[in-house]
Amino acid sequence: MNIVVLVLGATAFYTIVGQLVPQKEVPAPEVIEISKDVTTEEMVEIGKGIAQGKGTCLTCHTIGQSGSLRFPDLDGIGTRAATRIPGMSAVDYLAQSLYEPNAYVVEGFNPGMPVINKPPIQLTDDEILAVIAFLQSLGGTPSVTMETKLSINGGAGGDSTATATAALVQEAASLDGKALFERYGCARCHATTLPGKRLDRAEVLASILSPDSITTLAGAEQAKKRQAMEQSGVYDKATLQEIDRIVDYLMEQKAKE
Amino acid sequence: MKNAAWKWIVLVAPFVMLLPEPAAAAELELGTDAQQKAGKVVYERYCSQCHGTEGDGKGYAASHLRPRPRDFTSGKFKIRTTPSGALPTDDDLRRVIRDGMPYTTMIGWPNLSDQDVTNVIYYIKTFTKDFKNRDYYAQPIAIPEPPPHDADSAKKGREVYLQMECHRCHGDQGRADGASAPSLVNDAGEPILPADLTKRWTFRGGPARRDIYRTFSTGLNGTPMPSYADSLTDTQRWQLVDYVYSLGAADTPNYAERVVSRSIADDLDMTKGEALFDGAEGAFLPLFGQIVEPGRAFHPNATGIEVKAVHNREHIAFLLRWNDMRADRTGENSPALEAPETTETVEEAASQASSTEESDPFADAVEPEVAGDATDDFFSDDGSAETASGGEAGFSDAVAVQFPAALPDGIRLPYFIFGDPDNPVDIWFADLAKPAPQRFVGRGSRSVAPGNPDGLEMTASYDAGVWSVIFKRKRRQEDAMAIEGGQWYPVAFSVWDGLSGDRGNKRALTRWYYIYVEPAETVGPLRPMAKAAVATFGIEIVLIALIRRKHKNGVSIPPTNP
Amino acid sequence: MNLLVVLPILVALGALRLLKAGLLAWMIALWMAIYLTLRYGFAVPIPASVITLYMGITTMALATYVLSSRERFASCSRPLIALVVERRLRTLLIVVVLGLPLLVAARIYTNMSQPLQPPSFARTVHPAPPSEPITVRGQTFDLNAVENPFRNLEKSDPSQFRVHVENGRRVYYQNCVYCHGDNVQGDGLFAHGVNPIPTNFRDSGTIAMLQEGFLFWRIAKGGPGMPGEGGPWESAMPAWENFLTVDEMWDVILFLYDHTGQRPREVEEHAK
Amino acid sequence: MSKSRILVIGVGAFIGLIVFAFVARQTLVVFDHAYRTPVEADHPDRTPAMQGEADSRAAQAEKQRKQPLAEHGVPLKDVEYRAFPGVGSRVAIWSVAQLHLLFAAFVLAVPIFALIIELIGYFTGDKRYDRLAHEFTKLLSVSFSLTATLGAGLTFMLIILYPRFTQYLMHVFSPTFLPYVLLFFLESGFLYAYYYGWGKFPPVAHLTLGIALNVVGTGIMVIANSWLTFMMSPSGVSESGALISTWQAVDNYTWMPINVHRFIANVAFGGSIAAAYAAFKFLHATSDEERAHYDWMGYIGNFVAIIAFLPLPFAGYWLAKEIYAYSQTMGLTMMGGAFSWLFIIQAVLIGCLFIGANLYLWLGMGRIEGAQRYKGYIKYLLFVIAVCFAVWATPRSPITTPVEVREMGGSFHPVLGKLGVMSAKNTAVNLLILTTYLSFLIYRRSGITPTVSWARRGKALQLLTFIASAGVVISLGVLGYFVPTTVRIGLSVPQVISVLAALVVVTAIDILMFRGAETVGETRWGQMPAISQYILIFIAVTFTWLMGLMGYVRSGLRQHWHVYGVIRDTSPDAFTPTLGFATKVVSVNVLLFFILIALVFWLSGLSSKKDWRARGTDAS
Repeated sequence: MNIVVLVLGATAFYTIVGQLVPQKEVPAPEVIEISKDVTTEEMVEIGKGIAQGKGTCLTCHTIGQSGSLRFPDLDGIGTRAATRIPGMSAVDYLAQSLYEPNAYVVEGFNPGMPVINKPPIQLTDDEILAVIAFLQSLGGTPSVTMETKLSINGGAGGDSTATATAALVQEAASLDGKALFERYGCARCHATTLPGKRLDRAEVLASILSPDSITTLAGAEQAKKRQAMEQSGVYDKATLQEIDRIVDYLMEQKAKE
Repeated sequence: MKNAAWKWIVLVAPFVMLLPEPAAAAELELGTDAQQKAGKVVYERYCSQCHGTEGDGKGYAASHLRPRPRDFTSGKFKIRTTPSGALPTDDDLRRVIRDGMPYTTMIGWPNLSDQDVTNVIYYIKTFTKDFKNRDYYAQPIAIPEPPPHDADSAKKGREVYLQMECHRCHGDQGRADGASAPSLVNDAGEPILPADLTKRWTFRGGPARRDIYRTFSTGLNGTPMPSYADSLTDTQRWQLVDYVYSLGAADTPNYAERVVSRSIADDLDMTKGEALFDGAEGAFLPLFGQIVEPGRAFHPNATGIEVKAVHNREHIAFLLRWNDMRADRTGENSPALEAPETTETVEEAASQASSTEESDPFADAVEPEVAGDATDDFFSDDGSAETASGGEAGFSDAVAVQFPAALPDGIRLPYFIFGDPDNPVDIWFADLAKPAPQRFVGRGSRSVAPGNPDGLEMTASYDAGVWSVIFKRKRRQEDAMAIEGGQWYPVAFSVWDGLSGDRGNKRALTRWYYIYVEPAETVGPLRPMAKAAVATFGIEIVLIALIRRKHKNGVSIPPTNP
Repeated sequence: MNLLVVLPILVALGALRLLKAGLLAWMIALWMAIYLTLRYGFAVPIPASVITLYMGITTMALATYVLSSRERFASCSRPLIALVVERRLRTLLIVVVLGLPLLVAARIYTNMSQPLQPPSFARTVHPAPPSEPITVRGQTFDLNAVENPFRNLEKSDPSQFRVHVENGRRVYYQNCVYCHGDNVQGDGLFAHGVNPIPTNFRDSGTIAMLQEGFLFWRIAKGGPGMPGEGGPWESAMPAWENFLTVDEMWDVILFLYDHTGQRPREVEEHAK
Repeated sequence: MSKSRILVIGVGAFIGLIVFAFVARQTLVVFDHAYRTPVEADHPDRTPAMQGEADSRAAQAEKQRKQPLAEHGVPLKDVEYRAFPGVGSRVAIWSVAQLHLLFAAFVLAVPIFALIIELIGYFTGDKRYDRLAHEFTKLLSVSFSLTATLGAGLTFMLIILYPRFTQYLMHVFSPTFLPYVLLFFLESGFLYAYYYGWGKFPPVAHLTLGIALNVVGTGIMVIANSWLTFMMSPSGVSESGALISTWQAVDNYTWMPINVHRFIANVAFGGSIAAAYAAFKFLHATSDEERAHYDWMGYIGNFVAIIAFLPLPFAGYWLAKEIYAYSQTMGLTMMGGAFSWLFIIQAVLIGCLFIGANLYLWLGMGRIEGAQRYKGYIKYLLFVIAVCFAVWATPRSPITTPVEVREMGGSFHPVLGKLGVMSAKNTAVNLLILTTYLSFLIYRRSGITPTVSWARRGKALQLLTFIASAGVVISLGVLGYFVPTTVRIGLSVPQVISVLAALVVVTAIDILMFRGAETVGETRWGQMPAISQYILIFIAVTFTWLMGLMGYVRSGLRQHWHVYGVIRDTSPDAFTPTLGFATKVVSVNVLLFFILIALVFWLSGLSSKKDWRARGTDAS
């Protein structure tokens, strides 16, 4: 009888100890679908989720800690990445450290990071792009998109990089100012003939890049217009060259007058 | 100046004649040269940045301070124990230096040594010739022990209050909303605010009944607040004190740390007004000027906002109350409006810095405005007369409740000033010139965009100096963070005062607070208490029974040696 | 360690020693002494969960000691059995039997009626600055190596140094005074409205412990520039790069050290 | 006034004052606080467990919907999982596997154990040992069949519940099954021959039989270990899981450490169960002679358990090191991720084991005359053990309320935070081992006095060794706070070496020193307080529980993988459950094991009972 009580008591005691510690279930990682048309900002968000969860990056890496760390801190990696290996771009460096983690080990640390696109972590190439976007956002500005082709990705698709880039350039080059004007939705608000009448080329360019700089409006109206410009997304999508071409097109309209 | 001095002589003369010469005053305690010199060192180190090296109240900080730093050359001191118009005693000065004045940048200097304070007082006295003139001295007024405070006395005080026309400045309910309040100026022509009598803790002279009595008996020199030593009897003054005292709830603001939304079963009927919130715990939260982002407000009029919240299964409602000098129901307001840049904009600072390198940095880089300048205005920093008067061309009063757009999954909240690009905030906005509420999505103070106001309801009323705004929303709504019972949610508030030209970033605001939404059903303590007690009792009884059975025949001690 | 708590406990234990107290008394006294030390004896309170753990271990260790020989067990159990069995101790027994459940119930009551506490999160007081260079108004600064460009004037050109300090004073009283206060003690006009509270520069645990580069970083980037680990991020510290020039920020740093009479921490030499 | 009066008054006043303060405070608090509603969420978060349940319900519904199609039977290869009714597949497999492993451990341990004792008996000529070894072997036959039954159950359940995974494992390990079965066959042959041949063979032949039995048993364990270590750290297969080399699959990263770890742990486990058996018998013994025998048996069992237990942490280090070497991810999941709190529970268990083992030794001193002179040391030993225990169990970032966080100014306590790190914990564990060994030394010499001329110097040397070892451990522990991580991790090795060296040196000196020692006090076997026997049972329960828990860690580390990185767990149970849930399952398994082991004890006890007919004649 006493023995039964003792056995029950001891097991109960250990069970209670087990209930006193923090209780956390760890879900199995879900498959994350990333469509090709997400923006870089959305990629940062997705990448952040992956880094915290499925990618298990933050089990080892810290963000913004110092002291005696076991793994390099990720804060500021967005800018630091470009300086690690001379001649290697930030994106390529980050890709290398995910696909071939032991190729370059930061001084003072031990190698030991798993290859991220292999099991058990096994992120897909798309997920890794998102993680790179997130890493770039730590202290820098993300530049990758879902279309970015990595020069290092575990051997896959190495050859297609050059051709794909060329195709992109070609496509952008093929659009003239008018097409771009429409593509970025300028025509939704602006009449094509208006700005060229009053402003010179530099002023037109300035008023696109910095809507507040040249305006007759003030107060709330000015703010509304500026926000409309900001929310049109043109700053996110268009390159400077493209904006230049739009201005060219607008100046042509003036010349036609 | 001459004129004013003459006035004082007339005012002070009776006292000087009536009262015996105080020994201290007779000595003209101006200190030795060495003491004044030592005082000068302390003064220039700790005081001159606001009060100016010349003691003229035009130090570095002066331009954005309301009230302005004291101009020692004028010889007028507000907080004194001496009769109206007279100079303060050394102790009066010492008290202000030591304790400071609440709700001004004069915080108080408890760390200075007694010697330093004395020296500084001697040095301050050199700024005006008045201290050398025995005629301006007067015996301090004796402040008696306060008589017992009672409701009847306060009631009589109310009559005195109306009779003396205090309400013309301080408002009917003491909320500083009197008809002439916005146009008050001090002797130097600078605008000045009447005290909000419901907030005793902001009284510059202190919140105690003796402090209030002192103000009535001495007046505040240089301000429109007169002395009532002649016009009211001692009893009447105490009655007035009691009335003023009854207007405020406490000597301290008792700022809350959190808001608790009360769970009720009934419908949230907005027509019930404030009665809807009976029984809900009021949280009084401090407001401070938005001085973080460009378009800064250095001296917002509202210093606190009272928040109450209730909810039922479907809806949640907030009651927001704050004191406002004047209801501005015309014009417009919006968190997206551009607020005027203050002088320390990047551009100006840059030009200042470049001038620093070339020339003398001591050169007055501050705005060259002069105190007493006609364009100076309490309510605005941009100096435009148009905004100060409010009205058609100006801005209306407004209030906003701010939530995160989505419940943060980590511990990082959106930036407290209208969110940040990664973590937007949901802003419920009431432009009090408009009948309907608005919603905005904030992604940073310069990136506030209109949102969908569907589902948000609002009523507002202004009564005797206080705005009451009620917001109501569904607890679960597709495009907003769901508000569930038993949870904490971050919340923040903003108040725009149209009279001060507040708009956009220029406003008073709170940091993030947390609101707790009470669950519909709660567990009482009795059942678990009873359970535990009974269980303990049971175990005891079993143990006792076991031990007794084993030791039936008295204490049979286990053998010490086997 | 809180000596006000620890010393009386030691004194009481010493008294027990002098009185040659019985084993049971010793065990109870030790248990309580350890509990009181853990609960109140530390300047920074120990979390309740850890106290529970330690008290569990203490209980186990004391029980082990009592059980470790027959004599010890007997000397502990004798008074307890006497309490239960002996007639003359009946009143005491009733008091204990009724008192214990009441105490337990009261404990539950207090546990359940803790006032509502809003969630709060740990604050890193001096978060580590970013290790890569920061960009302020178009200039790049490596925070590990940056030095105040005007600091050397202190020796080389004292009068020019005073000029910079004075300019820093102007900057401080035009910008910082609202929160950090006229006495640079973090008690400015708006301080009561913000959380975390503004830094008290007179506290020797603040600027005296930091390099000027750290101050520059905090001033230039403010609350929004707080790194991931540097929470809470509600800090109302503005990013002063929006308002001040680089030189003004360095000047105000000079002023802060000058005004409080403290010296900045030197930049450590990097071992190569 | 008498002295006792003063004492009562003094102590009473002190305790009374404290009690009064406590009651007063509690009363004040009760009357001060208006009751406020406790903070309770009225809607729980959607946890993975709920998600899993919802998923399996959805799967059921889906199955129902598709029922008409499935009527003709689903081909085996299309089925990935089948559900176990009630508790679910995972818990069912978990319980059966754990019971199987516990019995297997017992079955493997007892022969090792019996062989050692038999050898001692053979060399010393002490008949008691022979009797003891025989009695242990009695427990074997029933346990053996139970182990086999559970093993068969486990296999069937794996095939039924996890067909795809089982198929894969069988594919990879197909060449190992035949040797396994053959070894099993040999095992049963040797085992029954060893048991039934007791006293029938010449001693050397019987001993050889015992050695063969152990070799075969260990072989079985080693083969089975390869399967489960492959699941954890697969090798010898391609990324997609195709088999490259069966031998590499067997010889994976964690195979050898697990073999060693399990071998040692089995000895310790067997010892503790044998001790528990002896304790059970002791408590039910009727004669002094019986009591003396079972007291001695319990002592030997416990002695073997503790001696085997001391090097176990080092084997554990090795295993953990190999896990890190195989996959950093897995290593960090273990020590820093989802399982980090489990090691706090482990610390509690091992702390209890150490305290229990020491307490048993101290109580044992009660039955030795002349042990009185060492009693005073107990409190110091206990103090060191308690402090080390507390340090070891200190969490790095404790559970805190928001108020406490604000008071601490961060999630680490400024003082306790320093105790939560590896440097402190390694130091604590090593000191625990040293102290326990010291306890044992004291016990050992309590009844004897050395006669050799250099006894004083020998004792001084032993003490010096202890102090030196403790000094090395502590100073390296302190050093750990000041060196970079890469160096710090390496520091545990010299710590361990210094402790092991100290144990060896001290033991060597002790053996030499007490050769021909003079006996000052007789050990009176059977004169043990009953409480000591309960402690033996407590140790056995703790040990079993610890094995269950560590088995869960080893298995749970794979998280959502059947074979780590190769075959994903896509069942609704793919999530890692909470530690609270795991401890509940472990507790149930431990209770089941003890019910079954009680059955084993009862069955093996039957043979020694009097014949039914004989009893019948007695009665008449």
